[in-house]
Amino acid sequence: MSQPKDFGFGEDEKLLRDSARKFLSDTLPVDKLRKLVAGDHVEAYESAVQPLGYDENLWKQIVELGWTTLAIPEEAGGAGMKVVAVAAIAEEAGRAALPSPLIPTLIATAVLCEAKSAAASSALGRIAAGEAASIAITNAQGSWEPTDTDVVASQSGNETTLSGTASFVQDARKVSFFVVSAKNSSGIGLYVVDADAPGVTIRPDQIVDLTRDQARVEFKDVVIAADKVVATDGLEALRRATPSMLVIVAADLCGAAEWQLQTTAEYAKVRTQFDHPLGFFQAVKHPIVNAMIDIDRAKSLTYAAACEIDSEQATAEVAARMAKSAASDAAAFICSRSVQLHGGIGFTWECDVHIYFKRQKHNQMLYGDGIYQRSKLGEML
Amino acid sequence: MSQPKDFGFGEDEKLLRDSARKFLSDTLPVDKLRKLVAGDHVEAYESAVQPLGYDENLWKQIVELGWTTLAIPEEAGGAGMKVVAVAAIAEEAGRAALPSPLIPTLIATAVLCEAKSAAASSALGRIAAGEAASIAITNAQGSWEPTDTDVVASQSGNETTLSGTASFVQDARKVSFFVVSAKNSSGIGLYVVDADAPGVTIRPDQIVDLTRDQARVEFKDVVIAADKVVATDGLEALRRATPSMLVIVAADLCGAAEWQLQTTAEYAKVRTQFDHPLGFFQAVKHPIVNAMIDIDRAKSLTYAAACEIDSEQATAEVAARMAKSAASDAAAFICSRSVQLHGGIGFTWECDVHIYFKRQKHNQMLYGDGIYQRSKLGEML
Amino acid sequence: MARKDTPEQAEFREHCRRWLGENRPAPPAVRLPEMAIEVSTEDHMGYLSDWQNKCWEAGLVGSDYPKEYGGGGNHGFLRIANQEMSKAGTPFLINVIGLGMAAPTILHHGTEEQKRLYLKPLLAAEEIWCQGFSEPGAGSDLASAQTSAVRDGDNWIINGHKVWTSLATFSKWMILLARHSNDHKYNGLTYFVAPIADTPGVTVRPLIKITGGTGFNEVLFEDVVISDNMRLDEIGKGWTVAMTTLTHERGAAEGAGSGGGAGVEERIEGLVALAKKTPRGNGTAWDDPVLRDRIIQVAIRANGLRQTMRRGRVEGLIDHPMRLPLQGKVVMTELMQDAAAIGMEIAGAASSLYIRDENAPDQGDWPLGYMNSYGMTIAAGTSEVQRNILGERVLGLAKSK
Amino acid sequence: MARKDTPEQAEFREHCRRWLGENRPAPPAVRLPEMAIEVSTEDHMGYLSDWQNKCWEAGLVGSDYPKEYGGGGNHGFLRIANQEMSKAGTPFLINVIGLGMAAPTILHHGTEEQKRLYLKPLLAAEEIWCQGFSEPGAGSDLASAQTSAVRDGDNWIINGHKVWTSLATFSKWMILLARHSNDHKYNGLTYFVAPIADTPGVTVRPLIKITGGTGFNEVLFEDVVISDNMRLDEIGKGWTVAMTTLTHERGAAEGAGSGGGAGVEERIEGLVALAKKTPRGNGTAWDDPVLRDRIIQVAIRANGLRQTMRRGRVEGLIDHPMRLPLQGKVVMTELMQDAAAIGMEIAGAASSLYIRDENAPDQGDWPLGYMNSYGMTIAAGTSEVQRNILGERVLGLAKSK
Repeated sequence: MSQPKDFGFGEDEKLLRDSARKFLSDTLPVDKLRKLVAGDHVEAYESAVQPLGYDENLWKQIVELGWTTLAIPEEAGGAGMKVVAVAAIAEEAGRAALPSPLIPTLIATAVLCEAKSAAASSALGRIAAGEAASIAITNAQGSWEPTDTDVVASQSGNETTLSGTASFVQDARKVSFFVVSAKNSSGIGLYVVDADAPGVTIRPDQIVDLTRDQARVEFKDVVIAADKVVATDGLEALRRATPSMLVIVAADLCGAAEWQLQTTAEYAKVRTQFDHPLGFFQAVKHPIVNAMIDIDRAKSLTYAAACEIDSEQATAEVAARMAKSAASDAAAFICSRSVQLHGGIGFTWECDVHIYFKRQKHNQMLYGDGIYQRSKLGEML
Repeated sequence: MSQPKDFGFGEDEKLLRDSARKFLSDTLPVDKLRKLVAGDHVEAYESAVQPLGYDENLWKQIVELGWTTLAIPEEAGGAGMKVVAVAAIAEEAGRAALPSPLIPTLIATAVLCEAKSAAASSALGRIAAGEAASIAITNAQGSWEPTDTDVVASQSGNETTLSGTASFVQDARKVSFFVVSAKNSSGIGLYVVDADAPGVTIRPDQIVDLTRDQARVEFKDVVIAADKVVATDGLEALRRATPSMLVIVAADLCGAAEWQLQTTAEYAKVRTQFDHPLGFFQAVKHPIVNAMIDIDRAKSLTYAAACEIDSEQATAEVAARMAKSAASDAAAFICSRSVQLHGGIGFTWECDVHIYFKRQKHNQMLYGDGIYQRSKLGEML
Repeated sequence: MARKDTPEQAEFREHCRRWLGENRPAPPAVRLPEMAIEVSTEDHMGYLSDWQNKCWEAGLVGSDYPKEYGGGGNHGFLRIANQEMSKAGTPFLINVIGLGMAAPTILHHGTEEQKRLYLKPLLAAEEIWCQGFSEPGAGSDLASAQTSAVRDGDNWIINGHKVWTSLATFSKWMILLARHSNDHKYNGLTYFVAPIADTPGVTVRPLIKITGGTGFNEVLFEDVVISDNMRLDEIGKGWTVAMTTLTHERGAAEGAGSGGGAGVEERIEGLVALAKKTPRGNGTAWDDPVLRDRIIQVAIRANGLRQTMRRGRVEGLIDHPMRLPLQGKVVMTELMQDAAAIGMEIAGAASSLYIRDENAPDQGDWPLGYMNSYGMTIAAGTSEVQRNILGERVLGLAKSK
Repeated sequence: MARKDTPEQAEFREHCRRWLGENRPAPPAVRLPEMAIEVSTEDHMGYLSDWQNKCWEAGLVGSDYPKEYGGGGNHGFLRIANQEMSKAGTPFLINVIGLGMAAPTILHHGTEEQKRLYLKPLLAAEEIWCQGFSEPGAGSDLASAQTSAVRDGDNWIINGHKVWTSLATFSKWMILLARHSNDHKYNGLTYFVAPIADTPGVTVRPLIKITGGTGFNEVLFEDVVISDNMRLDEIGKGWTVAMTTLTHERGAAEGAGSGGGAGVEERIEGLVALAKKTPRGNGTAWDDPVLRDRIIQVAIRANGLRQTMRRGRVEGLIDHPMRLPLQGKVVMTELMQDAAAIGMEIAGAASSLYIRDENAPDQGDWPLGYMNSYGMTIAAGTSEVQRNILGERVLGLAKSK
């Protein structure tokens, strides 16, 4: 399929994006976000279990707006929209630093869509009905390779049971089920496990990022019903879903980076030192411009990769890894400059920049940072 | 041996260095250098054989001043000074972008000193008597590994003959003999070969750098007398000499980089644009400051490495590779900024900066650039 | 939203493809330089002006200019012609300063007579144009130009010294920024089209570049008399007219009709090819993960530039109208510079070998390209000035000067 | 030339070594923070002020200050004591602002009475000091301080808002830069030593850092009355006195008596150790050549910093007297920042885990250290201001502001 020049970003996608942006800026302006996630710094970092810091009511509205069902095929009850639309929504989530299970649900959707089984359709139906999900496919070492999992699926007659621990599970405390990868006799299987299923224990991590939660999820002889076996051989599905996973996180990175850029530029306009606005000084102006150039590169590559997935290009993985590499590096740079150029105030809890800084450092590493993506690209070029 | 805090850079070394600096600034100011190496740009790059562009008379004075015999042991007719003194002289050669066989002769001396044989002593005696020399140990691929050579030494009875080609031989047309590495039955041998010996053909390269010459040296059944066999097993000598080789080139890099720094800073003081001297603008000031920081790091590491060689530290190779890595990278950066910040004039042949730019790009790669040194360090740390 | 071809445009695109397919010229005896501004021999000049002339005759050059000035009288055809020439990989158009800078300026600021007089021979490459803005004392700060224009009846007397005038040795005309008054920095400037071939008092001298190559020139004016009808727009409007020129110059970095962005992707392909053919240890330089990481970094930047140009035409994905267009020049030229520097690192010892050395990797193109890259990061607004422009015009930061 | 110890100095060095060997304190129950300015609990404060007091009694603190002010009355002993404390790896000295900034300023600008009053308790850590320079509107541009000092007979009335006052919650005294006149930016400033513990009108409020930690404070002055004999030097000389303080602050970055440069080398060792213990593929992160190249780059910078400090004492190898000393702060703090960033890259997914997570690599020190590093690149003259200073004072470039 040839690629549309406009990345497939047409009127529908623009409308969706514009309304999402408006909704989030109306319902979650940054002062409300700060109260939500950073209102009490002691609680944020010192309590035994970090607070969830998210607004369930807002989440319900998001579900009603249909953001979680965008990419679900129409036959499974979704809107069947393109990855480019998913990317646009993820970008808005990043711009608002939205605390919610939206990103993991979009990623779980991408995996389930690739699995193409009755169990997958049924799980997609649950998402279409408003449930949130997260993938649980990472081992304790934090390997991003889909072959690496610490969970084992054992077969005994017709009964499948899962044992082991999935680590670095995103927003685990906000979702109702997990899509779990586990080693089985055919390789790597994919299984749907309810968060409240017997034998499942969610052990929250203490993390830096205030806008999400993360956990180790333990499985102790968790029985998997036959209709929750998404795939006995699920490696290919995971691999095919990888470009979408990367694009979704890259888009989140781009949206948040744009907020960081604009906020830093704005500060450079209003803050005066040595009788000039900060932006007068090239030591301030030029790094901000460099950040803008980085962000624009990442944004362009992200939409291009989304479009390659949509047009089923064989090179979609190359495009997506380029996008994630560019977005991770762009975020790392604007993180660094947004704090530095805000000076003393940028170093404080009361300034908003740290909320984005922390989300971005998390996103930067998630599913592999720039170095990792480029090492994968080296095998492909 | 413990290391002196002053790197062993005492009064004698300071006197030597100060007199060398004065001698070169008196006898080879930059306008004279320009006439010597870049006076006629057509000849420099378009004639069949590049002109040598060096002043034989100046070279004779340098020999008389004893710079080439600094590191030769007193018993072989030299001054027996420390590597830190050699580094100081190499730094001054770099500062003046001196076209001469000084650097290769200092490097050949380091190799011969490590070989510790009668033939080596005899060759050192020739250098002490005023001859210039260069090592010929690099293959056509430009490998910096001492095990890689395209020259083969064959033994037939008592007669040794060399065949093959040494590539990237520095200042080949300015020296009277080569120290050649060749594969033999014991591994890698080292041999002294006169530049005008039968069977030796010097094929000059056309190179970018205007301040030196480089050639492939072909050996066709070149007969080596027994008293010119420096070592039948010379690999260890080459390895032990490596830190000195690297320190000498690093010092040359530092000296030239300091010239580039000061020249660029000076231009930023006198050139006015937008009603301010260029240096007013942080887009000019800060890169120059960054270059200074890089250069100071390289300089400190170079003297530290020289001192480690002098105090026979086992870690001398680590120190020398750190120095060469830092010096190569510092040079690459100031090269880039010296041209860019000189603007239009920096892009012209008539501006002096290109002479140093080209010497530095050559030095940057010589015996391995920063990436190469760090990959070697990775094996050692 | 991406522009879609109208039926007329689609037909024209088809025409371009067919014509370019049928009329691709044989390569010249000696390899062409990378860019028009590097052309330095009569042979290349003849070859390339013939080619542009043919393209003009076929309607591929000047397609959007009015017919009465030698154009095709169409709309949105220029972009298509450029895209197709770029795709076809045919030689670049030689009158690059004329097409990219002089023609749009004349069209915008010229009198009817001036448009009739200058545009057609420019489009047809019958008359080559060069640019006279920079001076030894006025580089980034163009408005400090000191070349003087003194009114003398119906004439002006020009005295001064212009530098970096690419193509001046072949040019009949120069767009000239001169100072008629010292009372005001900006309003003291007036803009002319000056005849420089066989003109008494004009001396064109080649400037030698850092590479040893020519291509740039300096042009000296000593009591040169030019007629007042060679003045473009009003007296004192020189800076405004120059801004029109420079706006187009920046666009020209995207490569109007001259291969353009292709240079970047070719550079990256060349880099990968160099790494894969350069022996290193038991393998090649491509097997060195650190070098490979650097190569892939620039490959990502190159693809990013391509996708940014694509995004620049999708209205819904643009944050600010000038944000992407104003980036093109600095992003492309710094990318070319960094790519060439990495090429030298890959070549290692052999990066010392220059263009006439038979063993030089890629005929010495990496050190040559690296040195030439500084022409690109300095000319047409240094990277430093470009960053000021981006910070000020796009992000609204305070002016730095 | 490296300084050689005189016989007296050699003896003192021997004393330091012996004493430190015999008196190393047991570690406190809860791990100490990295730096004095991060101390936030009474326990740590008690432990550390006891330690400094012991060191002072043993002659290791204040050794170069005159005896009449509580010092040792020696010459060149301070450097030796600092070197030996650094080598011994004993706890840092808590009264870091006092020792590094207040004491030299008082010694240089104070009256005889002031010196007798303030120095001994400062050296003995009986009274902790903090610094009141920065304000919400005066960060890099310190001279724009607005905190006002209005003369009232023999007293001054202070009103204003100081920020970034490390150790303020434990401090008895603050060195205070205040404005007695709005007529002149620089000459309108006067310098005081202000009592801030239990002083009516003074409010100390902790500022929470990006890390969630405390350590910094803001101090509000509302009609606070201080005596004129707490003024340091003349009215209107505040900026000059502040320059004395800041000169010592920059030197303090080299780590007067508080472990100093050791922090950098430990950071690098920690980085290598982290890479070697972090599994990656079939090996460890250390086997990733790209990460290893980055680690070695910072290792080279760290060794470079150490060797530069060494070179800074070799007269024959110095190009300009201030060139190396003025680099220390920016080089060290940016190196620490970059090292911590690489640590996060090595940790990968696990870099998300923070200081109270049992699985966090190195107890979450990499994200914590990375965030804290911005305190270092911002405070005591941002990196941007440091580069101005280097360009202007060392290279003689035009002032940027």
